[in-house]
Amino acid sequence: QDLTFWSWRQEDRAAYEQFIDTFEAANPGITVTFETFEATNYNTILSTALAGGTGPDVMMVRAYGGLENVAVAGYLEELTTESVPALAEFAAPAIAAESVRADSKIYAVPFASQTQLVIYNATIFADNGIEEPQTWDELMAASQKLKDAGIIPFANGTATAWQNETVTFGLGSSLMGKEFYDELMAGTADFTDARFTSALTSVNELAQEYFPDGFIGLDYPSAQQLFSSGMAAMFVGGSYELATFKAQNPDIELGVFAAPGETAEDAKLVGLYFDGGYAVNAATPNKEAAITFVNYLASQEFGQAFANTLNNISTIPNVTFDNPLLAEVNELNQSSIPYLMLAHFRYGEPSGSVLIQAEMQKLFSGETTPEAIGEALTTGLAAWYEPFQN
Amino acid sequence: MPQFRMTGRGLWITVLIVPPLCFVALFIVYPIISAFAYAFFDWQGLRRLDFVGLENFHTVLFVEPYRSWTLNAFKNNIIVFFALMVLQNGLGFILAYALWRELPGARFHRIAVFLPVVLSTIIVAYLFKLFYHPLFGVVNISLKSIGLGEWAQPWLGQSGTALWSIIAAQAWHMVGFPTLVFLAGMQRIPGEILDAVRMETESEWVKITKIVWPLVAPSATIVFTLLFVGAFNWFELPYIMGGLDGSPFGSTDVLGLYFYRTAFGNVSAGQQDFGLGSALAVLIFIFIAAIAAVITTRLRAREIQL
Amino acid sequence: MSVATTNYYDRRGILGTLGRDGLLQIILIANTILMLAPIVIMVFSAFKTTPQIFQSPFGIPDFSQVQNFIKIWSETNFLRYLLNSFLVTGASMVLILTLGTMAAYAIGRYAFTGASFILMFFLAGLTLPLKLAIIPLFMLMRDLSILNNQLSLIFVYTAMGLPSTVFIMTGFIRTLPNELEDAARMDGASEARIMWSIMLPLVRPAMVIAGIQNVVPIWNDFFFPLVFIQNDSLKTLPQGLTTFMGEYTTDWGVLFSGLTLSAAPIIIIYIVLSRQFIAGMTSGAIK
Amino acid sequence: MAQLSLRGIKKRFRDTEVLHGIDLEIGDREFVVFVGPSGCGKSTLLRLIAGLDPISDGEFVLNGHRMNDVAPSRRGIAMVFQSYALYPHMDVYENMAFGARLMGLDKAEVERRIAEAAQMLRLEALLKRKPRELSGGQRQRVAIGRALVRKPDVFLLDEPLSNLDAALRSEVRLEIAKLHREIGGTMIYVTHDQVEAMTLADKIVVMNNGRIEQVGSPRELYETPANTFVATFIGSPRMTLVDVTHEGDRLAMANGGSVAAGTLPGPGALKLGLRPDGVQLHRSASEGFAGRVEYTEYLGDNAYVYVRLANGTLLSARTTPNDLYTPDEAVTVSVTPGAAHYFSAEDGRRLDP
Amino acid sequence: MAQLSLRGIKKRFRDTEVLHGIDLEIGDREFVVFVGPSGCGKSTLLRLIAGLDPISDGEFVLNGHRMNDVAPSRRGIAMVFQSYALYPHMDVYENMAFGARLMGLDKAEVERRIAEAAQMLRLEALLKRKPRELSGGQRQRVAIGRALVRKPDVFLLDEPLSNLDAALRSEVRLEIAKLHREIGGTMIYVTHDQVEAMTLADKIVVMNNGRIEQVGSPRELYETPANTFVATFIGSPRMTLVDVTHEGDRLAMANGGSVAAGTLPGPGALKLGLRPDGVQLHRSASEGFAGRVEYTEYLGDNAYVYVRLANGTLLSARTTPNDLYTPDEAVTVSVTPGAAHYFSAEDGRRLDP
Ligand SMILES: Nc1ncnc2c1ncn2[C@@H]1O[C@H](COP(=O)(O)OP(=O)(O)OP(=O)(O)O)[C@@H](O)[C@H]1O
Ligand SMILES: Nc1ncnc2c1ncn2[C@@H]1O[C@H](COP(=O)(O)OP(=O)(O)OP(=O)(O)O)[C@@H](O)[C@H]1O
Ligand SMILES: [Mg+2]
Ligand SMILES: [Mg+2]
Repeated sequence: QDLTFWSWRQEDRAAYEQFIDTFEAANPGITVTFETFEATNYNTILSTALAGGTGPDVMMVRAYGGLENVAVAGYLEELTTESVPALAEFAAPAIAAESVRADSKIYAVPFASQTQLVIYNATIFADNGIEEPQTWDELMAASQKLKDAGIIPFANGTATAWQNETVTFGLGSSLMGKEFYDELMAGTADFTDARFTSALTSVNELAQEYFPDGFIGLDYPSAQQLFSSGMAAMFVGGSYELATFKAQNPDIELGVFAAPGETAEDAKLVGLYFDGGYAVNAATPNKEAAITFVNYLASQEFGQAFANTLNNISTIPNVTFDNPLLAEVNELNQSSIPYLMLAHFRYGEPSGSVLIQAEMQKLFSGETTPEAIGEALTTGLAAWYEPFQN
Repeated sequence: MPQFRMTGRGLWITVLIVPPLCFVALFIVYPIISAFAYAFFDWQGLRRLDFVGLENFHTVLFVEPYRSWTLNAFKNNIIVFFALMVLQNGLGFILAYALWRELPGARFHRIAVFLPVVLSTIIVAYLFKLFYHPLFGVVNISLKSIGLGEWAQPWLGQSGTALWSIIAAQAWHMVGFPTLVFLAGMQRIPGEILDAVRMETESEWVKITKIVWPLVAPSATIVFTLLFVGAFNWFELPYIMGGLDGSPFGSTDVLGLYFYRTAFGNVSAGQQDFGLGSALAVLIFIFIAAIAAVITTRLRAREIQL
Repeated sequence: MSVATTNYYDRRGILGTLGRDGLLQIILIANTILMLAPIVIMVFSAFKTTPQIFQSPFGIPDFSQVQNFIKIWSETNFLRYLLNSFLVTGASMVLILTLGTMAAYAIGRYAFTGASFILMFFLAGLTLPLKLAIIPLFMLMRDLSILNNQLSLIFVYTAMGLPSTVFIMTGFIRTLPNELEDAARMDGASEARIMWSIMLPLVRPAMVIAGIQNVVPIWNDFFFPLVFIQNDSLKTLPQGLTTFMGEYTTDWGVLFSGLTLSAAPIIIIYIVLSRQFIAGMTSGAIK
Repeated sequence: MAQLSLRGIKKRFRDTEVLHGIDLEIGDREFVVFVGPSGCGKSTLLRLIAGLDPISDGEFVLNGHRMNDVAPSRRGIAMVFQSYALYPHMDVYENMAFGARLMGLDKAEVERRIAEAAQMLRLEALLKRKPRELSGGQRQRVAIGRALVRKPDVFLLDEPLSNLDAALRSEVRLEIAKLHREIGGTMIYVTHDQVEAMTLADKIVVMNNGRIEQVGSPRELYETPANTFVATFIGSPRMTLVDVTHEGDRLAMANGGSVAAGTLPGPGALKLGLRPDGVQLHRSASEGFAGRVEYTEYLGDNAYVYVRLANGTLLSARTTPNDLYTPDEAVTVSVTPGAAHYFSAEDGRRLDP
Repeated sequence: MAQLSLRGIKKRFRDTEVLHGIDLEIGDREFVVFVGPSGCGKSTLLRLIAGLDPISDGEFVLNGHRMNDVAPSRRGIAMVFQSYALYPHMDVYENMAFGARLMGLDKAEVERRIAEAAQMLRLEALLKRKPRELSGGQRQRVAIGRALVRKPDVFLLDEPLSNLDAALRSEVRLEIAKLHREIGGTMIYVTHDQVEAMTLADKIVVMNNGRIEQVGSPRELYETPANTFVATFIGSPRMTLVDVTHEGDRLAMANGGSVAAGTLPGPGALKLGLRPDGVQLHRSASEGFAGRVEYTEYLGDNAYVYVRLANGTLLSARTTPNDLYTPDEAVTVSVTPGAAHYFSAEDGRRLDP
C-alpha cells in the first residue's frame, strides 16, 4: 500500500525520509511518499486538496485552531486510544492541542512542542563575563554591558508580525506569572490586568533600549542572521531556532534561559506550545496502513529518533535528549505556561495572535500604551470569546 | 453558392473562436462563478453549511472587526492606486517623454527601463527587503553616508513608511510598462504636430500639457485601466514584503491580502472562512469591474482620432 | 510687429534648449541606474557570502566564488526544475499564442455579430481574481484527472494568458491592410491560407509582445504549481526554488543565487528579443 | 478572350446604395479607364468585378458566364491594388509564385511564367529582394508581375500610380501602355489623373455618384461631352460654363455682351461651355463678353488668363506665354468658331444641333 | 519687413551632408518657391529656416539678426505643414488661438485676429468644429489661418497642397496667391508640382542634391535654364536633349540628319535642348532629324507625339489634337527658330552665344 505523507517541514526532508525507511523496513508492504510544501502556503494547499478530495493519506496539521478548521469539516479521521494506543500516554496539553474543543475528540498525534525562551551566544556571554540573568534587572544590566561593548544585546526585529508574539511571551511570561494565566483561564482576569500590562511595559522598555536600531523594520530572517553571525548576543525565540542557528553557523555555542521575572524568586516560565500533529485523512482508501503509520509516528522509537535527528522536543513521553541544549529546554519546559494566544485565542476572528501582534507593533513604534493594549485585546476578543463578553 | 460561402465563413470563424473561448470559459469563468457561489453560504472551516443569502456580504461590510478591516484595506488600496498613479504612471509618462526624444543612448535606456518588468515579484520583493534593511540596507547606508543619518528609518516597520516603501518597490518594478505604453502613444503623434507647437512656443510645459498629454489619451486609457485593476488586485508584493497580515498593524493591508487571509486563513489567525472570503472577492470584483468600465468609457470618450 | 519680433531675437534660446534635453538626459541616466542597480546587486550578491552581503552590499564580489550556485545545483533538482519550467512555459506560450491569435484574428478580421461581446468576454478575464477560484479549479483539475500533471498548469496559464493576448493582438490584427487579404483572395488563397501564409507572418511583433507579457508571470508563478503539483520531479523552477529557499531563508547568498538563477533565463530571453520587442511595442501595437 | 457585361449592377452597404445600376459592355483587349470624383464608386465597382464584395443587384457576365457567385480566384481576373499589397514577408519571386502555385501549376511552369514576367518587367535582378527594399516604381512592377503570372483574361488596376512621384509616374504610365500592347488582356483602370485617363484609354467611363455619366473614347469625351458634368470634369483647366440667353443668332450674357451662336435649337436660356483654348482675348474689341483680367498663370509653354466676366463667372483662357495681361485689365472674350459647347440650362445635357 | 539671407548653409545628419552650402537672398514680400526632385533637401532647408533643426554650418540672417540659435517660436516665422498638423483635440478656434495666446496677446486682440483671419479664409462657420470634421481644403485653410493669426513676417509652406485632390488643389492654389497679395508677408513655398511653382512664384529656386541649381523667375527658368538639370526639370513633358555635333552652321545628329545652328561658340559636340513646343514634325521633309513615331498621347487641347530619333533618343513634340500620327510612321523633326537651347556636352551648362 502506498501512503502519501504531507508536511510543511521542508528543512526536515532528509530526516523524515530516514524515519520512513525505518518504518518501511518494519512494515513490508507499506510504502510512504513524503512530500513537503512551502510553509506559509501549506494551509491553502492542504485545504484545497482536501476539499478537492485528493488529500494525502497522512498529513501534518497545525495544532489548535488550525486543526479545527480541517477537523470540523470532517476531513480528518478521529484517532482514539484504541486505534492509536500510545495516545493514552501523552501529556494532557499535548492532546488538547490536537483535539476539537467542542467534543474533545482527538484528530492527530502531536509531534513536537516548542518553547519560547531566550537563546544566547555562550561565547559572547563568556567573553563579557555575563551569567544567565536571574532577575529582570540583571537582564537589563547584562544587556547594557553588551551594548557598551559594542555588541547588539538582542537580535530580534518585529517587522515580521508573528515575531511580536514570540518576543512578548518569550520575554514576558515570567513577568506575567502563572497566577495571571490561571485567573485568565478561569475567567476572573482579563488582559487589562496590571500583571499583563506591566509585563508589556517592561518588554517594551527592553526592546527600545536593547533591540537593534530600527528593530521594528527588521524582519525575521535578518534578525536570525544577526544572531547567528555573532553580531548579537541574545535572541528571543523558539526552541526550533536552535537547529537553524547551528546550521547557519556550526561554530556557534548556544545557551538558553527562561526570561526572568522581577525577582529571582519569581518562577522562570517559558511559553510552551505544540506545533502540530500527524493526522489521517478520513477519506483515505488506505486507512489501515495510515493508522499503522500514525502508530509508528506515535511510538517512542520514532520520538527518540525524531529528537536525535531533528533536535526538536518530541512530545512523546519518555524520550530522552542526547543534545544537552535540548535536555535543558526539556528541563525548562517543566516550568511553563502555554503559549497564550496560540493555545487559547485562535478559535475566532479576530484571533488573539492577530491582535497582540498588531498591538505590540503599535507599542514598539510608540503608538499605543500597554493599558490600551489590554483594553484592545479584551474588547477585541470579546467578539467571540465568551468569558470576555460581559 | 453564396449560402455555402457564408456557412463556410461562419464555420471558419467558429473554428477560430471556439477553442480559445472554451479555455477561458472552462478555466477562468466557470471556476470563478463557482467560487462566487461560496459567498452565499455559511462555512465552518472547510465545511459548507447553510445557504445564508447576503449575510456574508453584510458581515464583511458592517460587522466588526471585519468592517474596520475592510475599510482599512480599502483605504490602503486607494492610497496605493493614487500613489502608483503618480509614481508609476506619472514617472512613466516623464520617462516616455524623455525616451521619445531619442537622446543619445535612448535604445539602451529603453531596454533598461523595461528590464525590471521581466523580473518576478519574488525577486523584487526580496531585493527591496534587503534594501530597506534598517541596519545594513542600501537605503539607510546611503543616507548615512551623505550625512542624512537622521533620515534613516526602519522603513518596513513603521506604519508611516511601510506602505510607501512597498509602493516604491512596486513602482520600480512596473514603471517600465506605462513608460512603453506611453512611448508607443507618443510615437504615434505625427512629428509635424510637434514641429507646429515648436513654431508657437518654447515652453516644454505648454507642449506637454496642452499637446502631448491630450494626444496620448489612448495610452492613458490602457495604463489607467490596467493600473486600477492592478492596484485593487494587488497581492504579491505586499504579501512578501509585509506579510499576510499587512504588517505593521495593518498598515500594509490591502484587499487582496485581506480576502486571501479571510478565505484561506494564515498561520496567526488559523481561521478559514470561504463564505466571507468569497463575499469579499465578489465585492472587490464588482467594484473593480464597475469602476474599470466607467474609467474606460470615460477615457475612451476623451480619445482623439489622430 | 517688427518691434515685437526684435524683442524675440534678443532673448536667448540656447540655454533653454540645451538645458531641457540635459535635464531629460539626467533623468534617463538616473533612472537607468536605478533600474539596473538592484539587478546588478542581485547578481553580485549571488557570489557573496551572507556576511559579505551585509557588510558591503555594493562591493564587487569575487566571481570565482560560486559555492552558492554549487549549493543550489547539488541540493536541488535544479536542472529538472529548469526543464519543467521550460516545458510548462513553452507549452503554455504555444497554446496562448495559437489560441489567442485565432480568437484575435476572428474578432479583428471578420465583422460578425457578437464579435464585440466576445471581446468583452475575454477582457473580463483580465479582472477576475483567479486565486479565489483555486478550489473549484482544483476540483476541475481533479475531474479532468490532470492533477499532479503539468497539463493542469499549462491549461490554467493558457486561460490566464488568453485575455491579454486577445486584447493586444486584436488591435494589431485590425491594423493590417485589407488589401493584402484581398490580394491573397484574388490569388486564390483560402481563409485559412490567408491567415497562415499572409497575416500571421505580419503580426509577429505583436506575438512577441504578447509572448513576453505572458512569459514573465508564467515563468515566475509559484502559486499554481504549489497547489497542483506535488511530485518533486514535476516541479517548476520558482516552485522548486521557493521550496528550497524555504530552508535557506537566512542565507542571503544562496537566496540571491537562487533568484539570479531563476531570473537569468528570462532576462537573457528578454535581452535577446528586446530589439523586436521594443520595436513591436512602440510601433503602435497597443490600440 | 474576355467579354465583360455589367447589367444593372447595384451595390448597397448596409442601407446606403453607392452604385445605382451600372450597365456597361467591355470588349476583349480593351483598355477601359474609370474616372470620376472621389467617392463616386469606382473602386467599389472594381471590387464587384473582382468578386471581393458581393453584388447586391444585377448581373456580371464574363464570356457568357454569370459570375455573381463565383469566387474571386476562379474568375480569371487579376487585380493590382493602389497600395500594391505586396506580401511584405515574401521576396519578389515568392510574391509572384504565391498565386501561381495556388492555381495548381507545377513548379517548372511557375518558374517559367515568373521568368517570363520578370523579363518583361525587367525584374530579373530583383527577384530575391523583399518589397521594402524596392523603390515605388519597382514595387509597382512587382504588383503587375504578380497579376501577369496568373495569365488572367482581365486586369483590374485601382489607381496604380497614385503613390508615385511625378517623374516615376510618367515612366510607369508608359510601361503600362506598352504592356497592354504586348500581352493584350482586357484592362480596367481606375484613376483620377486626367493625363493618365486621356493617354491610356481606349474607352473612358466617367462616373459620378454611383452612375455612369458617359462612356466614350478620350476624344469623344473631350470634344462632345454628354453633359456639363463630363464637360467640366475632363480637361484642365476646366471648361468655363457661361449662362447665356439665346436670342436670334446671338448668345447674350447678362449685362456683358454677346457672341455669335452656332446652330442651335430654339431660343431661350442655355449654358455655353468654353474651353481655355476655345476663346480669344482682345484688349479692344467691340464684340464678345466683357470682363476683367483677374490674374494670369504662366506655365512655360502655355499661359492661362483668368477673366472675371461681367456676370461674375470666372473664365480661363489659354494665351501664348508672350501675351502679358495685367490684373484688372479690361478685356473682351470672343469664341473660336466651332469650339463652343452648348448645354441645356435645366438639366445640363448637351444640346446638339 | 522681412529680409532673409542664407549664407553658406550646410546641414549634416550624422555623417551625411544633405545641404552642401546654400546661399540665397530673399527680399521682403517675395513669393519664393523651392522645387527639386524628391530628397534634394527642400524640406530640410525649410526646417532650418524655421529653426526646427539646427544649422550645421553657415548663417541664417533675418532682418540683420543672426538667427542660428534663436528658438523657432521667436523668429517671427510661421509654417504651414504638408499634413496641416492641426491639433486634433482642439477646435478650429482653439487651433488658431493657441499660438496667439502664447505670444502673450490679450483676449480681445486674439479674438479680433481670429475673426479677421476667419473672415479672410471663409472659416467663420467652422470655428467650433474639430479638425477631423473638416474636409481637406478646409483643414488647409485652418492651417493657414493659424499661421496668419500670429502675423508673422515670414510664411513657410511645405508642399501644402500635396494631400488634396486635383480639383481642390487648384482652388486652394488660387487662394494662396490671393492671400499673398492681400497680406503681403514673405512666403517660402515648397512643392514638386510644376504648375504650382510656375503660377505662384515671384522667384523659383531649383535645388538638386543639396545644392541650388538656379534661381530666377518662372519665365527665366523656362526660357533660359542654366543647365540641363533645370532645363529638363522645368516643363512638362520634359525637354528632349539631343547629342549633336556642331559643324559649320549645322548641328548634326549621329546617323540621322541635321538642323540649322543658331549663334553658337566654336564647333564641337554639344547638347541640343528641344521643348515639345519648339519642334515641328513633318511627314516628308528633307531637312531635320530623322525618326519614327513611337506613340502619341492625346490630351484634349494638346497632343504629344513621341518620336524615337535615329540616334535612339526619345523626343516629345507637341502637335494639335487633329494631327494624327500612327506608330512607326517615319517623320522628320525640324526646330522652330529661336526655340533651341544649347548646353555643353561636358558639364551640361547653358551655352550662351
Ligand atoms: N465598406 C463600406 N461601407 C460603407 N460605405 C462604403 C464602403 N466602401 C465604400 N463605401 C462608400 O461607397 C462610396 C464609393 O466608394 P469608392 O471607394 O468606390 O469610391 P472611389 O470612387 O473609389 O473614390 P476614390 O477616388 O476616393 O478612391 C463612398 O461614398 C464610400 O464612402
Ligand atoms: N533626420 C534625418 N536623418 C538623416 N537623413 C535625413 C533626415 N532628414 C532628411 N534626411 C535626408 O536628407 C535628404 C533631404 O531630405 P528632405 O526631406 O529635405 O528632402 P525633400 O527635398 O524635402 O524631398 P521631398 O520632395 O521628398 O519632400 C534626404 O536624402 C533625406 O534622406
Ligand atoms: Mg477608390
Ligand atoms: Mg520634403
